[in-house]
Amino acid sequence: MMNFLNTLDRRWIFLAMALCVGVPILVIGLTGYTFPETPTPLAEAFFNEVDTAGEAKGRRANILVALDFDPASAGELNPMAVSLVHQCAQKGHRMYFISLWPVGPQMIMESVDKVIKRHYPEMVYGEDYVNLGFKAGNEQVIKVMGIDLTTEFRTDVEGTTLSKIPMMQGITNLEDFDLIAEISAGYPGSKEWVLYAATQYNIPFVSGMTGVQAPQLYPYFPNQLQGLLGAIKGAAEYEFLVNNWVREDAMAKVLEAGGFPESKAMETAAALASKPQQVSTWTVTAEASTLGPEAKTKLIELATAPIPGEYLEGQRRMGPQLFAHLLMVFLIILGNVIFFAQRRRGGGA
Amino acid sequence: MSAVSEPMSPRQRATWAVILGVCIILIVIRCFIGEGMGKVYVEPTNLQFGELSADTWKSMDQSEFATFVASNPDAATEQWTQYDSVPPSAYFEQQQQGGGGSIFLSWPRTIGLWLAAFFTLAIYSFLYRDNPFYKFAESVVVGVSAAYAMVVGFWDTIVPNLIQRLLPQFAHDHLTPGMTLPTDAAQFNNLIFLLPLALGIMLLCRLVPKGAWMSLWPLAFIVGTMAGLRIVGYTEGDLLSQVRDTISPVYVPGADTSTPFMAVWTTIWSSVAACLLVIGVLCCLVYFFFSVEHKGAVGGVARVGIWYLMITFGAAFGFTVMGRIALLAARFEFLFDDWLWLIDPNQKRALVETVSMLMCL
Amino acid sequence: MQILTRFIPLLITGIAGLVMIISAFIPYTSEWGQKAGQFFNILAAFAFVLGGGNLLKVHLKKISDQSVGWGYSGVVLICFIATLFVGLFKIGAYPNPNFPNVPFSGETQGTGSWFWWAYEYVFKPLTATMFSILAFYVASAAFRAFRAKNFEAILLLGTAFIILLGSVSAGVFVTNWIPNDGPFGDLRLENLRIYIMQVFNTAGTRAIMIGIALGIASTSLKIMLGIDRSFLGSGD
Amino acid sequence: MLQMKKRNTLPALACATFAVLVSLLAASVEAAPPEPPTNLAAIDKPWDGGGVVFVTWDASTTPIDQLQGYEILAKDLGQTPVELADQTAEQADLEAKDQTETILEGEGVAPQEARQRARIAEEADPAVPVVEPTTWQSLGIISATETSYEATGLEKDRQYIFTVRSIGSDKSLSMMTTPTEPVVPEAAWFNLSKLPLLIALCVISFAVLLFVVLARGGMPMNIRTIAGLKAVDEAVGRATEMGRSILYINGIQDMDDLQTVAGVTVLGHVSKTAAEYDAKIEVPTSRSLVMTAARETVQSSYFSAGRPDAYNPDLIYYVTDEQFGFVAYVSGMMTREKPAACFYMGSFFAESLILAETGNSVGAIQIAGTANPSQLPFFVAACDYTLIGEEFFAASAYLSGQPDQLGSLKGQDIGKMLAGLFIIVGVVLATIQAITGSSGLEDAVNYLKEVILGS
Repeated sequence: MMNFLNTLDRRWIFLAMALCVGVPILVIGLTGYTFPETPTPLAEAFFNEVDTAGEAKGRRANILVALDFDPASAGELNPMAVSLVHQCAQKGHRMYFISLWPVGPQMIMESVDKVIKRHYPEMVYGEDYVNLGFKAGNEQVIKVMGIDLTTEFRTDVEGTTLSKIPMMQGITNLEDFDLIAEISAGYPGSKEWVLYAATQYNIPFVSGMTGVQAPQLYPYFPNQLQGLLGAIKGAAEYEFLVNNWVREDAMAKVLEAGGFPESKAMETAAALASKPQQVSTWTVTAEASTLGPEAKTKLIELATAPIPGEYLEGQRRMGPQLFAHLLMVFLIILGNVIFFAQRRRGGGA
Repeated sequence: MSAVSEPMSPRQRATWAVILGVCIILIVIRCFIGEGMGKVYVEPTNLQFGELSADTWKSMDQSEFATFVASNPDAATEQWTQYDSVPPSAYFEQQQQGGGGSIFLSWPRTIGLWLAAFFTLAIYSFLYRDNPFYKFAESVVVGVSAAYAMVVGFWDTIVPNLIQRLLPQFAHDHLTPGMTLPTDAAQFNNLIFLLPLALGIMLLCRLVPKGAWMSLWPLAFIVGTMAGLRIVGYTEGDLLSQVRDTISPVYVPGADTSTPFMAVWTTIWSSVAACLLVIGVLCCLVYFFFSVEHKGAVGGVARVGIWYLMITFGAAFGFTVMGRIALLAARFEFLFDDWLWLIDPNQKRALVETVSMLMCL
Repeated sequence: MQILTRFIPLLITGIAGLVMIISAFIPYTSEWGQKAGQFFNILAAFAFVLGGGNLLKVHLKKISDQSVGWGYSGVVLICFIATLFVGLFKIGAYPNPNFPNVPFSGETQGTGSWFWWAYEYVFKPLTATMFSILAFYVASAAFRAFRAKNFEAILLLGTAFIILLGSVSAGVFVTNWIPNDGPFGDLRLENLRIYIMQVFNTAGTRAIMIGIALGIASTSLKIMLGIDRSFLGSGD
Repeated sequence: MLQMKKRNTLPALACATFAVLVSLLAASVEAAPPEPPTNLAAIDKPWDGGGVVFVTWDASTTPIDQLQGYEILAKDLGQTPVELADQTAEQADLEAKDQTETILEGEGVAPQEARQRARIAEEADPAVPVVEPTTWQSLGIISATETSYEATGLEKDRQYIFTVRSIGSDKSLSMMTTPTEPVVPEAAWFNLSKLPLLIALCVISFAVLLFVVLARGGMPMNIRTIAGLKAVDEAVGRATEMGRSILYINGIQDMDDLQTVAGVTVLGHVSKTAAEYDAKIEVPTSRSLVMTAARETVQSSYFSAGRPDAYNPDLIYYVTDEQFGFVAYVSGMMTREKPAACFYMGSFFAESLILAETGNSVGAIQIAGTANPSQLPFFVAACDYTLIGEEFFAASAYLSGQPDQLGSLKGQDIGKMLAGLFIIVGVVLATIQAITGSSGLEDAVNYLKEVILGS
């Protein structure tokens, strides 16, 4: 055995790598099943910040969503953008999309199409979300928006004057937003928003970014940057949090409609969402007796319905990553085991 | 693992043959079930243009174009058909609704897709060993990419930088009609671009045996200007700025002041980090010293420098792995999704999902 | 001949370099550096002709010699000439919609053109696949090179190990038991990873960059002064 | 504001009218827009690279606690000559390219490819220019305690007028002050802010030249051993013994990259050794200019080794400019010809590991040298010897063994000592400042960082 390992042909390593990447893609693609993520505090902070936005002021939150990236980094960042819009849409936040990158509007359109148009068709453009498009000028744009938003953005992306857009009433500058959420692929991006918006005006700020950028932004957490998602890993964690919460929230709404008090509904929904396969048995217990049959089927449907593919992009991409990384770790260990075994034998001889 | 791959034992070779055989069988089976695989569908769009006035064209729809032609029989017109790829689900939907739509199977693109899949597999076959498929793929990529570089160099560099400047009227009329014609004064300034033209021609003298020496002049020009540019750029951008960034206090008050213990603890932790950073930069600089042999005290410091470098390299290695895996995953997704139609993460073929389920069984 | 092949090129190198340095400090000439960059791009484009000529020569020779694998040289030539033809003449490319009467006004790589086809179905899959082969080599390099032969090697493999584990959920799982807010929160793998990047990686990279800047400065000087002139074929 | 009124008018119904009056008075004072600043002046900044104007004014009469700050605005009066517009577009283009490079560098794609991708991405959705040059443009907002502003980023041959307005703490805007006289932010003949850079350059050049001259004068130059370079002869010797070829890759960048030039220099020495040993050396290049330079170098090496007949220019050839096309060719060639020694000297990107792993699989001795920090880990992991960063640039001097070349290495050491000295002094000053909080030291540290090392 040792002899085989010692002269191990590297083709076997290649095969192992191909299997570690290929099989998860295939299995995840066929079954739609993804690996649960363990969210890190940074991702949790991001989620909570979006979740509680506007609560302090007791109003529907206004979220400035800045998507500053291009197709080259969309693989890493698109899942973040989609989950962000997903969370905001389910929570009922108002979304104001902007971009400091020329190709940003395309990215905005993609997220809006994937989430709002497909899953939240009841949301109205101009009342629930608005696309203000791209503005040239990098950090200058941020500086000016701090004092008066309308000098930079006179119209939305379709050319409608801002004053004619209902949700723009009462929005004059950055301080009127409850949260700035940004997804960034470089300059201008997270750093500029931190320096010129978050620090200057003390507005809560969360950001998702590429792996290359992340180490430079860690020092700003948690004072100037309240939440951070780094690379595809961060995207997958956040996506996982959002998907779980969305299911829970939808269940809680059904329970509340079925006569459960609010706190009880949320508690039960959390318990049910964590064990979706037990929902059907739960519906026949005494606890659920107040619920009507429609609510019960709705609950079971919510628990068992697969999560749409576009909400799993990040976690899907993490599957091959996980196995490939484990393979690498295993290979490093194996290499050293062989090395030491050989040395011992060499020493004995 | 031996450095050179030794000839495989017959048993190992047999294992590989079985693996290959299973893959081929699976692909063949895949070809004959469901809606097939690896097809590209396109939808044609007719585009019509009419010349309203000199050099002003307008894109028109079918009816507008008909009226335009009828009312201006002498006006110049252009029309062509553009084909855009559509997801297969659009085609299936069209067929389900009784067919007759405009979406159809595009043979050039379907062949292209299969070719792309073939090339992908051919390159991967190199991992097993060199073989005719890889040699073929290698020859194709060399030929195509050399020509690709030339074409892009011509249209993106020679045309805008040279032809537009030296022959603006010609470029405007035939190549890039969107450009603004320069004023006379600007055109005079553009004459400086005769210099690279002359140097370029001298460079080509290399092709003539007797003129080889002439190509040294443009070479000297390039290396000289770039040496001048880089010495300033690197001194300013790397040397001074990196020294400047390193200058920061090694006493850093901690961020967490929730309890006195944590305040002291985080202060120590972050101050140590700042210290380690400065020490690291200095030790690595000592490692790069050429005047002194790495012996004694200098050797010790240089050794610490090597430790830092090793940690740097290990970290960079680990950090890059993530991106490389993603690249491989992207190629596999191409094979499984676009070519084999096994998985459908982006809902491009919603109707044939059953096939993949079947395969799964 | 000595003057034409040695003296003048060295003079050109020295003067061109000096002019570029001076222009960096004199605002009126600050655009010269940019111009030099453009000149270089033009020269590089001319050099393609040289490269193409060399490519033709090498492969035609292989074919005429009928040396081993000359058939593949034929493939190279056919692919090269075909791509060059469809690209330079924009075969199948639609004109720019604003100027439909100028056939050459369209995008070289516009969807539907032959050049686009070659890019999309040949060039892109081939180069992307070649790039992705790295994932395999990363694994075999890790297996072979990361062995604890000495302390330096232990640092190298230990760091790579931490970074690799820290970037997937399995690694987070390993050190999950350490409270994040407590005094040892920074020892959690995912945090340790950041610490390594911020401290050690930054220190190493900075020193490397300072050294490189000095190396470039001294090499440039040697080139401009003619001390190092091997690129002109007069090395020793 | 709104809350305040509510709070004050309700008790007013019951309480004394005095309170109402006061509150109304306070409200009316706040509601009025703040006073604009006065005495506005703008002068072109002297001794600069152009494009900078100093704007000064006297503070607004509105109390400082009711001001959020001042907004500075500028209007461009210059015409738009075609040429100028051209230049700006070019500049923007260059900046965009730089930006893409920095982003994609971490991903291992060579800059040309990165640009190509960026171009394709941009073509998909071209940016719409949104500049309206004839209107007032906001340059920025600064704190109310300031009474001057340095306007940067202007075009140096255009005319500008400036104005300032105060912004109240409730975001109300004052009138704009009377605009200044037109100012042209001209460039001086020397950019004084670059003086520290010039001094730094002079110091380094002086140090290098000094040692070059000293070395020529006969001063002995002792240079430490560099492990990778010792192995060069060994590698060439082994290739000769085994009767196999030597492969030399000069990076994948063009001659505009000094790493390529340094690689060509090293090639000169390697090929000279190869000529002496009578070993075959093969140099596929990814740029035809590099091919040109490499042929000159190798030819002269064979001449000086006394073997001009053995020189075969066909072994130095161009493959393709494209990064991965080149790699596909070289790795195929390696497995077929099984070179005994591989040298990778120059600028490399993601292909570094593909080359090094393939070379390893055919059992070649591998020596690499590069100054691309992101690729060093892969060479260190997969090659027998790696020249790290500056060592690579030192290699040509070291291999030549000429005293004046070795002298230049001593000059570089002086540069490193100065860099280390600045770091130590700066860090000590900054640390004492951080502990004591002394403002004098803060100024000293800032002067060191922003002026001496700033440029």
